[in-house]
Amino acid sequence: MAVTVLLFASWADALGSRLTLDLPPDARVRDVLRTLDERAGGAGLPTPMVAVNQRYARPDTPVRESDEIAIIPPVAGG
Amino acid sequence: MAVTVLLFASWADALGSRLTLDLPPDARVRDVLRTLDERAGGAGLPTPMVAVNQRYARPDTPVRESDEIAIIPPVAGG
Amino acid sequence: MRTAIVDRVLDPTALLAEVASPDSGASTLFVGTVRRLHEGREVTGIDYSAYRPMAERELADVVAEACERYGTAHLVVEHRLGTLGLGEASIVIAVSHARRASAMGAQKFVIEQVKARVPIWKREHYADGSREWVDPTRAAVSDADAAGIP
Amino acid sequence: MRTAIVDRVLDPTALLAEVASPDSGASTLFVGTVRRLHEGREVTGIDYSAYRPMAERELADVVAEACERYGTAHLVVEHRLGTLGLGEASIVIAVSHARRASAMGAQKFVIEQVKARVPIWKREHYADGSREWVDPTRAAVSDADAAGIP
Repeated sequence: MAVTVLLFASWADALGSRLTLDLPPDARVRDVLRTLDERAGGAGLPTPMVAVNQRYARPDTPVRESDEIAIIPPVAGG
Repeated sequence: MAVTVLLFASWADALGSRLTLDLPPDARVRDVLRTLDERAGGAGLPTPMVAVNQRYARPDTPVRESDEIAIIPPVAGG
Repeated sequence: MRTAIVDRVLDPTALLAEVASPDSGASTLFVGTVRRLHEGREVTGIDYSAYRPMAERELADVVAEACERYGTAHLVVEHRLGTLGLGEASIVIAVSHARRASAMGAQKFVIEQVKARVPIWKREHYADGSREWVDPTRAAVSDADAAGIP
Repeated sequence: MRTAIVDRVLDPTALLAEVASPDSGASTLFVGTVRRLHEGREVTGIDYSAYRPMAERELADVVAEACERYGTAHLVVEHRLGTLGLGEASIVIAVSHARRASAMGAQKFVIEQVKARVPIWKREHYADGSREWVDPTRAAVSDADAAGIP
């Protein structure tokens, strides 16, 4: 399935602010992260959190084609 | 010796804002407090601190005729 | 670093501006105000009075200690005396610091120390016409702060 | 209770007025500002950006949690995005509460939670012309806050 991923901050600088990934139908958050890690190669990017539909998700959270997936590098608000 | 004492808040309401006490020449802060307690009788006043020359003093701090003695009821600033 | 005991309305915004610095990452303002309810009684105003020369010195000492302990010079405190109405400010504490934890720590230190040792008193006016000196040493169990409620 | 993520200059005084209440005994204001030095480097400005819809929801959640935990409805937070110069405010947190400990507790809770979970990022501009995303998870030992310095 084709999943759209939003990226921010250092991850957006490295890979763009929006990507479409081709993932197996039973993919989970950890598969998104592994696929992105492969694309980023040795860019030395910080380990991100992943949000699914604007909520922080765990590595085993399933992802669907209709989900809004976002890569959240370490936040630094305030 | 004659010692002048400044009083504040509830103690000033009960005994006035300034008193002169007749104390023995070797008097200490505890003697000031005892003399005032006798004057206040059963007025139910809160236990005060005593300041000598605008610094908090202990019961055994000596008092002299030239000292500025103040009766400090529980403070409630802020 | 500046402290004052004053007989006029306080201006929190001016104090916040006074502590601003490009070396600060955080500024905090604490404003103590006259509250409508105290231990279940309806308050209509408060008279603040002081043993003024000692209060000025104790307040300056508190702020000097806070500046040393928390490592900042950007700390200003004003305490107002006189009769204040509901919602009016009795104390304003403004701090700025490179780091937020220190700004917040200094703010807390100053208000706790002021309440513990600066010779200022308040007499509350109640809706029933009575007036009473506030004695924090006999604070009722209704004082949630003392009970450690957050 | 109100939260906003905005693209304009923040107005701390307006937020302080917004939380005022005759039932409050204390109001606090926290203002986060752009600081000249970060880990020894000279900062000239900061770009703030966000995953905006999620940041708005997380910020609203943080404030709702703080209101419930500390028992107040008088809590307003605004966070600014865009490019900020030295000394400019990135966040303002205004709280008022019957009791000072709760006002200060809510203030601290909100800033810590914002820094932990609201998806906002900052890219610092340095005097040497370089720019870098700030990553608090690899904060250097120079971060006195993390080391528990007061």
